Amino acid sequence: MALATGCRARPGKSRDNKTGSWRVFKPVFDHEKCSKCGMCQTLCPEGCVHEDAEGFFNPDYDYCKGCGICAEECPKEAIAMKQEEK
Amino acid sequence: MLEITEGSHAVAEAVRLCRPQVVSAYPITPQTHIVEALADFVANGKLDAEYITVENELSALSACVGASAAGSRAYSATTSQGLMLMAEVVFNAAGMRLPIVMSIANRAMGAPLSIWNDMQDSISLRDAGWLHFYAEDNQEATDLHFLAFKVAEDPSVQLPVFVCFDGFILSHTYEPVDILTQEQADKFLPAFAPAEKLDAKDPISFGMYATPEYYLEFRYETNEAQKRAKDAIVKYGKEFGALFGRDYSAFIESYRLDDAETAIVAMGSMCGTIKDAIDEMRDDGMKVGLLRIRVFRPFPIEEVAKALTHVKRIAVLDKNVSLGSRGGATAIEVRDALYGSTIPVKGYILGLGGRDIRKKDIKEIVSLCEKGIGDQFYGLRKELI
Amino acid sequence: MAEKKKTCDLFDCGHRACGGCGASLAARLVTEAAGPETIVVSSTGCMEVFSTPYPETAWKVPWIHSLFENAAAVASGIDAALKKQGRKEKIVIMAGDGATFDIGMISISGAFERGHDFTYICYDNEAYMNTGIQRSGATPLDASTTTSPAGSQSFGNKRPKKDMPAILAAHGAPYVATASIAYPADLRQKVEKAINTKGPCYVQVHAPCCTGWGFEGEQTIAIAKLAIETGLWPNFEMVDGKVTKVKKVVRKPVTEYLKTQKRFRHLFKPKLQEAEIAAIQAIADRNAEKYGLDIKLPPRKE
Amino acid sequence: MKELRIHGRGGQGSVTAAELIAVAAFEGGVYAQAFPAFGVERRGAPVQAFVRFDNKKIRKRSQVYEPDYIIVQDSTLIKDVNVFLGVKPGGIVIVNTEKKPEFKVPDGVKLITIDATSIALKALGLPITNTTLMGAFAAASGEIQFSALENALKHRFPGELAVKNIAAAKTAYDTVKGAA
Repeated sequence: MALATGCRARPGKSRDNKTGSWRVFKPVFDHEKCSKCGMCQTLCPEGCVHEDAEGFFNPDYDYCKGCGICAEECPKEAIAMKQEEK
Repeated sequence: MLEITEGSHAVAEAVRLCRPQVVSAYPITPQTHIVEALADFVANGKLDAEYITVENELSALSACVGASAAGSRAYSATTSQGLMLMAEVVFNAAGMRLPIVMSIANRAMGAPLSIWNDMQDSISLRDAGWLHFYAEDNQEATDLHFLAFKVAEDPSVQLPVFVCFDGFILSHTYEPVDILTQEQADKFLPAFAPAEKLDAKDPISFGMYATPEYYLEFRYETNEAQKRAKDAIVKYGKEFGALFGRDYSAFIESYRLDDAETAIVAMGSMCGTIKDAIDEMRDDGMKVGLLRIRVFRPFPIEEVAKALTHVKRIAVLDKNVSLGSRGGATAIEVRDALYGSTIPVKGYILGLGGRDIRKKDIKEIVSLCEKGIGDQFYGLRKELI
Repeated sequence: MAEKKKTCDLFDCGHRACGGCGASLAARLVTEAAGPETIVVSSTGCMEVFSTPYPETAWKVPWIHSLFENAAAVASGIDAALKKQGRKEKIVIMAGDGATFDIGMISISGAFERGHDFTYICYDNEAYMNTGIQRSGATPLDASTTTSPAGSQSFGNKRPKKDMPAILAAHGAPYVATASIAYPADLRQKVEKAINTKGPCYVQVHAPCCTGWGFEGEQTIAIAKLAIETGLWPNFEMVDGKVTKVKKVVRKPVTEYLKTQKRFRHLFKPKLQEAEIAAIQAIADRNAEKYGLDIKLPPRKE
Repeated sequence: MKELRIHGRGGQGSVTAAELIAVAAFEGGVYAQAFPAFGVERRGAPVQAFVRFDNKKIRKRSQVYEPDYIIVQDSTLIKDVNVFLGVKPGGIVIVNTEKKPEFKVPDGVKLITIDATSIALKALGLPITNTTLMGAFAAASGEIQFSALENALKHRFPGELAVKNIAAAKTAYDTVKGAA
C-alpha cells in the first residue's frame, strides 16, 4: 500500500486489528434471560455488541476485549463471563 | 501597474489578490501593518475572507491548519518571537502537508529583546519542512506570495511556504511596486481545490500518528516533496514571467558573477546594497560578483555549486548565526554545496538585530575575504568586547 | 429486513483502548449523538493514540488531530472555513482533561471568547493517561498519580479539581454541561443540545480510566455512577451561565467511591486517613450545596 | 542619487513626510524610496526618516549618512542631535524655527529657515509641521513638483484636511520661492 500524503487515512482499516485476541474472559449471552433492553450494546466501549433480527444482542468476538462491562451492567444477569480457552 | 507604497501594504495587496478564504494572524512588530491592512480589507469588503483574531501566534497557525484541512486557502503572517511560539505548529503544518502560506517580516530573536531585523527567526525553522523564499525588494516580496500559493498547492508538492522579507528594511519602506490586477492574479492562481479535505461526504482522518514502521517513510516523502517543489518553482516561476514579465524560475540570482574572482553569497534586502557596492568595486577594477539565494528551502545545492565553480574565494554573508558552529546557515549550506571543492568559503555574521549594513561594510568584507580572514562576526564594536 | 443500526457506525471496532475504557465509550456515544455530519477535532491524548495509528483510523467521520494544546484553535479555523464555504457540518472537539484544563487553556479561552460554533467535549479521566497517569488540573484532591504520588510526606494530589465549566460559562458559553458515561441517554441528549446550540458549547464527560485509577474494567460504569452518587461529580446543565438541570441523588458517603480505586488506596491503608477523607467529603458537600444535588426524602411516617 | 534625511520628534509626522515626498517624487517620474529609522521611539523622542531619489531603481538599503538634503522639524533637536552630520557640500538644510538661527551649518551648505509652526498653526490650527516643511522642501530642492505634492496630500488626507494641509504646504512653498 502506497503511503498516503500527510499521514491520512480513510476508515475501514481499523477493523484489521482484531482486538478479540486481547480477551481473557469471554461474555456469553443467554437469550433466555434477556429482556432486550440493549444496555449491553449501549455500554460496550468497543461498539461490538450488535442486535440480531429477533432483537437479541450478540457480541462480535472478533473485537470484544472481554472487559465485562456488559455482564456487570446487564439488569437481567443474562451475560456470564467465562474464561477464554486459548 | 507600478505604484509607490509601503512594503507591508504591497504584501497585503498581494495576499488579498490571492483570495485567501481564512486569514488568521496575531499582531507583532514589524509584521503588524500587513495584518492591519488585511483586517481593513475584510472590514471594507475588499477581501471576502474570514479574519480570525486569535489570541496568540500558536493559535494563528493552528487555525490555518484547521482551515486548510477543511479545504480553504489559509494565510498567516508573523515574525520572530511569534514564529517561535508557533514552532510546534510549523512542523505540524508541513508534516500534515497543508499548503499554508505565511509571510515572515524577518526579525531578530530574543534575548536580548530586539524588534529589529535579521533572519534568525525563519532560518531557525529551516528544518520544519516549509519552503523558504527570501525577497530582495518589495517587488519580490509581493510577487513571491502568488508563487508561494501556486507551488504550495501543487498536488506534487502540498507543502507550506514562508515568504520572507526583511522586517522594517522592506516591510516599512515605501518604494515602487508593480501590483497585479485581480484579473491577472486569478489567471495565475486558480481557486484552491485540494484533492482531500475534511468533509462528511468522504470522511478522512488527518494527522494520524505513525509508528516506527511508517514514520521514516513519511519524513522521506516530505523531503521528496521538497525536491518536487523545485520543479514546481521552475514551472510556475516561468509561467509568472511569461504572464507578467518577472521570471521567478531561478532559485539563485547571479550579479556580475561570470568573471568574478570573489563571490559574495547572501540573501534578502542586503543584496541591493551589495550590488551597489559591487558596481563601485568593479569601477575600481575588482572582480567581485554576487550570488543571491532566493529559494533557501529546497536548497539549490547543484545550482549554487555550479554558479561558484570558477571563483577563487567566497564570502558568505549571514544575518543569522548557528551559535556554537562555524557560522551562519547560508555559509554552512554553501560549504555543503561545494563539498570536495578547494575554493575557500569564508562566513561573515553581520547585521544582527538591525545593525545597518553599508556599502563600505561589503567592501571591507571583500577585502577580509581576499586576505583569507573570515568565519567571524563582522562589524563588532571592539570597545564593547 | 433492514440491517439494524450498529454502534460502531461512526467510531469503529478495532481501536486500541484498554478493555473497559471509559474514554472509548465516550467517543462512541458522542459520535452517535453528533451524527455523521460532524467533523471531529482531537487533541493529543490517549484517545488520539488508541484510535488512529496509521493507517487504522477508528473514526468514520472526518477527523483531524493537530497538537496537544491547539484543538480549539484548529476548530476555529475549520469553523471559519465551513462558514466561508457555506457548509453545514458540525464541529466537535474531543479532548482529554490535560488538553482542556491545562495546556489548551489559552486556545480554548480565545476560541470561546471569539464565539466560534463548535461543541467542545472534554473526556475527563482526571489525569494524563497517555503518558502514564500524571496529574492534571482535573485530578481530584488526594488522587495518587505518577507526578502526585502518595508517600510518607504526601497524600497525593494537593489541590481539588479546577472548575472548568464555571470558567467556560464565564466566557459567555451559551451551553455548558457535565455528563457521565454512566448515563448514556443523558450524555447523548446533552451532546445533541450542545451541537444544536449556536456558539461555543462545552460538555465535560466523566470517563473513568481503569488503568489510571486502578480498578477492573468491568467496574467502569459502576464507578462513574458512584462519582455522581457521592456528589463528587455533579451532573448538571448550564444555559447562558445559569444552572438549569441537575441530577439529584440520595447521596452516599465519599468513601463508597474512594475505596473502589487504587489511586485513593493510601487513604485507607495502612490506616484510615480521616482528616483527608473529611476534606474530600467537604468537597462533595459543597457540590451538593452549590448545585442542589440532594434529594430531600420525605420524613418517614411513624 | 539624491538623499534626504528628516529629523523630527515622535508625533510630528516625519515618517509621513518622508512617505509623501517619495510618493510625490514618484509621480514626477523618478524612482523613490522612503523609510523610517526603525525604532521604538514614543511621542516627543527624536526620530529620523529617509528618502532617496534616483532616475533608476534604488537598490541600496542602508540608512542615509551623507544626505543632500536635511529637514529639521524642530530646532530644539539641534542641541540634542547632530542633525547636520554628514551633509554633503552643496546640500540644503531646512530648519523650522521662528528665530534667527543660533547654530551653524557646515561650510558650503545652504541653510533655509522657515517658521513652519506659525504657518501650520494658521492653516491647520495645529503645530504639526510636516506638510508645511514638505512645501518648503519642494521649493528648495526641486526634487518634487508642488502639483505632485498636492496630489499626494489629497490622496493621504480626507477632504477638508487635505485642503488645509495643501494650504500650509503652499504658504511654505511660496515663502521659500519668494526668498530665493
